[in-house]
Amino acid sequence: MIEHAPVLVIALPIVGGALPLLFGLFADRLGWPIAAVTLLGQTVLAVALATTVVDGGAVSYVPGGFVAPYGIELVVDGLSAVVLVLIAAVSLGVLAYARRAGPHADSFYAQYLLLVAGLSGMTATGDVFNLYVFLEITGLAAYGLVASGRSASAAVAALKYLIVGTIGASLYLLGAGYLLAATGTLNMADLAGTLAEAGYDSTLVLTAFGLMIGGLAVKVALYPLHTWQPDAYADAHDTVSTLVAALVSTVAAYALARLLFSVFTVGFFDAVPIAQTALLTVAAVSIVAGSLLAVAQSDVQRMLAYSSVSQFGLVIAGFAVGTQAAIVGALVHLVGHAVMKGGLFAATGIVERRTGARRLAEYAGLGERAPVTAAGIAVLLFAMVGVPPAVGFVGKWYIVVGAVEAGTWSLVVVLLASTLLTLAYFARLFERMYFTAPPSASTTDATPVPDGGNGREAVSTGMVAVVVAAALLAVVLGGTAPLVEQIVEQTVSTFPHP
Amino acid sequence: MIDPSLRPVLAILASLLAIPLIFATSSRRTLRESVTIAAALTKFGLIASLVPSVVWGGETYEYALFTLASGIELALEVDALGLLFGLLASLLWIVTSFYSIGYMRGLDEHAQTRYFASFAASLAAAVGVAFAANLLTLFVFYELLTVATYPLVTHDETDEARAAGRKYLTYTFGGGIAVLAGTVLLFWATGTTAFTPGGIAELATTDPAIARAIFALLVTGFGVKAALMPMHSWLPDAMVAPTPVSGLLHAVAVVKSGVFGLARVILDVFGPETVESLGVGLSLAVVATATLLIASIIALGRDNLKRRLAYSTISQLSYIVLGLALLKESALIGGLLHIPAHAFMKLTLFFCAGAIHVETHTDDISDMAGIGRRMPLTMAAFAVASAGMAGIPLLAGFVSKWYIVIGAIEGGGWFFAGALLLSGVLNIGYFWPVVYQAYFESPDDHDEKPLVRGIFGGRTAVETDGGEPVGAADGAETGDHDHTDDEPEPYETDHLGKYNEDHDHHGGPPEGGWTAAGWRGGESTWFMLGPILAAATGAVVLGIVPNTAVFLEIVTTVVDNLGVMV
Amino acid sequence: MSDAEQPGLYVESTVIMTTVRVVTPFILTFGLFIMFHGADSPGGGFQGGVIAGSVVMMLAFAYGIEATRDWLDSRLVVAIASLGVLTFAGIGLGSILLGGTFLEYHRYPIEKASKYGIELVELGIGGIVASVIIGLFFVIAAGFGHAIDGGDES
Amino acid sequence: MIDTFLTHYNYYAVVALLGIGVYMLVESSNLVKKVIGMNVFQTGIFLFFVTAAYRSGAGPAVVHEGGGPYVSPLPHVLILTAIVVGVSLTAVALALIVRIYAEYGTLDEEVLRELDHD
Repeated sequence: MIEHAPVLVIALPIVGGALPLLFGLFADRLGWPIAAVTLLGQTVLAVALATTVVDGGAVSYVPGGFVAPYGIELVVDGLSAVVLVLIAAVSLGVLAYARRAGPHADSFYAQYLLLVAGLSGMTATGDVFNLYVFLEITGLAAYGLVASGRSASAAVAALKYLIVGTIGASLYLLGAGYLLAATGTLNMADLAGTLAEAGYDSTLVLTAFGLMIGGLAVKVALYPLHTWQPDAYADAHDTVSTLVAALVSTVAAYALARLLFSVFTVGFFDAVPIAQTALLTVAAVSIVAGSLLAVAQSDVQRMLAYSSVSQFGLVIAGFAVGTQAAIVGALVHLVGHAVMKGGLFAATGIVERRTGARRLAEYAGLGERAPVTAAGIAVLLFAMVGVPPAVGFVGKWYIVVGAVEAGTWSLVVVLLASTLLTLAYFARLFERMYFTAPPSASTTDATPVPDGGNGREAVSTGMVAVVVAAALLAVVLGGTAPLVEQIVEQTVSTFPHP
Repeated sequence: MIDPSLRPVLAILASLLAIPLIFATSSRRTLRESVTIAAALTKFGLIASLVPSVVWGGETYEYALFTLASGIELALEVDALGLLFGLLASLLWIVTSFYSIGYMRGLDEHAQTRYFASFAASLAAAVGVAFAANLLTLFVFYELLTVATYPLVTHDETDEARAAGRKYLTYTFGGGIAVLAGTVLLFWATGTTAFTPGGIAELATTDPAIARAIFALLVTGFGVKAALMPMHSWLPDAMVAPTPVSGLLHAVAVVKSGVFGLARVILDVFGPETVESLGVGLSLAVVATATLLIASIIALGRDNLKRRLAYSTISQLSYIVLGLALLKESALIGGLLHIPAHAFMKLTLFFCAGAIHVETHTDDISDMAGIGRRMPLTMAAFAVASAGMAGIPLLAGFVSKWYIVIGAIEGGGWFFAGALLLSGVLNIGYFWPVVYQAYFESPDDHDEKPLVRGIFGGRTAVETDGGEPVGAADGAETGDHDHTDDEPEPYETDHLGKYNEDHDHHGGPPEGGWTAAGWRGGESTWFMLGPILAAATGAVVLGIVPNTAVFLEIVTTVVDNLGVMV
Repeated sequence: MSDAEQPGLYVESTVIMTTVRVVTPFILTFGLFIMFHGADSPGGGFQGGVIAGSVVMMLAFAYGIEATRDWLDSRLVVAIASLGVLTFAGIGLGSILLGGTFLEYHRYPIEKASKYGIELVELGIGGIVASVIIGLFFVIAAGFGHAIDGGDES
Repeated sequence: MIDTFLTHYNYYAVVALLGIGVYMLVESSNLVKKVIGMNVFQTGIFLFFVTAAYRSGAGPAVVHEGGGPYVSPLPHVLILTAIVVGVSLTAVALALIVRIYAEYGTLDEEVLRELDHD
């Protein structure tokens, strides 16, 4: 059965997504349990698949018996296995959060599972065009989810997200067209060989690279292509921003790496060094600009959103450097960031429910008003800054080691400075939570709401538990770096070298 | 008997596990304080039990926790150098814990639970720094120490405290980045970061330019916490923290972790020989010399007692750095011995400053004329410790400085020897007025100004209301205040606002002059006097019988382990 | 919100209504026609589904969204979508159960399994596409707040 | 010049469509026009694929007889899928626009931005 796992990780959430709608006709509120069962199964599948991959190398699957390159191939190697597990685990975690936080509509859970299916598809596919289809499935689900926010501005944010995201995906599709014109194939493994024959420095290939990477950079939200992201994160429902912030950009970044290593291959960078320099520059600019924009925000969720711009600069820089250590670092940071940013968005949701605070100034004295959540936020913040031994540090360590090995010194400086840049915006939040007196006489509700007490909106233990779990994971995940390193080492050796 | 190699782990856990207990007992003050004391005693016991086998038996114990990154384990190792720092920090934690109790009770501080918890966390990190087996592990605990001490610096929750906290984080994380960069480069160049007595062999053969870059990065990074100029300015600002924090952390744990890092870099990463051949020791020595002179001169012009002590700390830390940078055997012994010596003396001085603050709310030296009548024991301890600082024989400071000066002369560095002696004179210059005023002047006839107004850097005007916000805003004696509420809720009355009613009255002698207190402890509580006297006694013991006190022996072992000397 | 939605949004136009009324049956037939092809002739579920779905949207533009929503049983739309997904997944997973890979049609022990398999799948896909388009149109036009507050499931 | 235009007119059409699409996206502050621009942009891409499918001298993929220029079926299949995706996106976009109009009573981006800031 395990040999079918690559297709099952996509099919399972799709089937699961259909059930809430169907059962919704007969009974109420079945969405959550169905989604929970589906995602539990998904997690088991993903973990089993990852174990198989780690033990026995990459798994490829050809649905319908149409042999690649004619059929569509699904390939799961170490890199994708890690991301698959991440998708399943995080979506399961966020589901625990959604139980109380809602939205409770059955159609919400259908879209939720569709998003998981799209993300898993993006991760498992071995075909450039298929990647586009899953990219758009992911996009469609994400636009719908963002639009489910309570405020009307959510619809505006979703539309903005849709237009920018579609342009990004279209650019990617155009690039895929150039690849097809240059080589006549769309299968990733096939492309790696035929691209080398077509010549890496041919105009067609270069254009294809620019368009595809550019298109994915929109989805990753690198500066200056990030404009959709802060609105989408800040205006969406808390559950949605947690899920989207944790996974969507993450998987897009994975797809970018997949293109770099499996399609264009390291040989491309050797042949066209300017492409690498350009990508590194964009990543470095993203790190700095994202942080500076984050410092300027007064809304906490927007600050977190801009922080993502900066952190993904770090990830992409790691992938673009391309040495083994840097890839390990980028992957660790990808996983770590998903956990940390997801946890932070979940926490801001709890804070807003409990105290109504959205802006930085309103977070004053949170340490006493909601001690557990505040402590979770504090741990996540410092993990994000890169205080060892948390996962934020481990990822950065590997990326910096990789950058040093590659001799990209100016990048090393930016990477190191990113610690201080991150500190610049997160320290303000931390200080506000613990060392500023809460607004007392001026506001009407001066009485502090104790943790677990009845606040403005119900906050379940499960929601707080998600934040605490994220905080613990952020600290503990750093210890998995050797495992990730082993997986990447194994995977990198299978990357095509023309 | 617990396996010796497990003991460093347990020593860290001792204070780490105390944190949840401290939170759990937050509503019961006495119980919470006993938890702290118990943790401190356990920690010291565990570390002290390692002394015989490590120092006399020549053993080292290693314990690998888990692999952090490729080829690098998060590992603990107990060697003589680590033991020096670990023993010192844990011993003084006991003393400081008692003092903290007295201090926090005396001032009825808010958020005491957070205070004690952060304190325990800081100590866990400090001992981690001491027992780190490689540079990366050291870095991990070094950064954790920063995080753990941040709440202590910002404890007062005033604007000034927050500003100081921000500055502290910026400076130390900035330094952390330099350390990280240096560590990455080191790992890239040699493939290891493990501490090796006498230096990592591969470094000697590395491209000198890269080796120098690594050295510069590491020294800069650790230099921030060691308060080398020009990276010192966080330290005086951090004096807004409660005095026990300034005492233990900003005279012992935090700043010494920087110095300790430097020692590790010079002795166990590069090794004296490589440092010598790279020619980087001299530049470090020059920076240290400049720091110790300039800081002493600035100290002359500081009227706030804690700020003066802060600059004194900066100056004294540079003694240690200078001792390390000179690379001579005696200088190394002196430098390392100055770590405990300075710790005992400076702790005494800070405790005295704190006691004065708690009892009389006086922070400025110009207000302290005749205070010897009010606090005779405290000021006596203060006098002893300052004499030690200046290097008067029979006190701790003398022994260490003696070794450093010998080392300086051995190395032909008359310049450094001269600077050390000059600094000794300056030490007397800024400590003597305090002692003199306290005993031989009365509030009416004393000279209001400090010896020299700030002629170097810093603020030109002497801040009469000082850097310590509690004392600054508040001013009258303890009795004036309503101290019935145990822990004021910050959102009800912020810390500053609580005392705002008598804003214009500064600290200093009450209207009718200082009341005399006897020599039998009437001046304060024994919770505070005890630690003061204990620390002062330590300083004396180190000075009179350095060979009996274990520290000199540890230091000699460290230097012997280095093998071949330059 | 439905109060705010109505005025100004829908303008009754005889031209549009008449055109839609005439054209609709043909478009629906064409959609189904396309859907039933795909295995060995041009066509398929995606295209057919979109065409079939556009029928409802045309009705909505001609007669107003709320009116169309009331006319069309939302449960039908949902049922078609879910059943489409289940058809597709069922055929795919069925071949796994019969020992093949996902969607390996010729595992099924019937004549021309590939052709009928593909067309069944296309039909399923057509159903999904049509109803998802219709559903998305209605759901998002109303917003989830609507669905939650009113318990309106569509 | 004329020759290249005559032989490559389809590519000029692609570029024109892409350009018009992007221009509408950037310049128009009306959300509906933005969505139309998005559609035009996508159509340009579809045309590009279909055009690129023409291969002189290639053989047919399935049938092995006859001569003359054939068209690769693969891009057509891909584009059919892409068109479906495009239509779904348009459906979602229009649905969002309906909701935005119902909530704000305007489709002008500038006005929306001002409303959002209040």
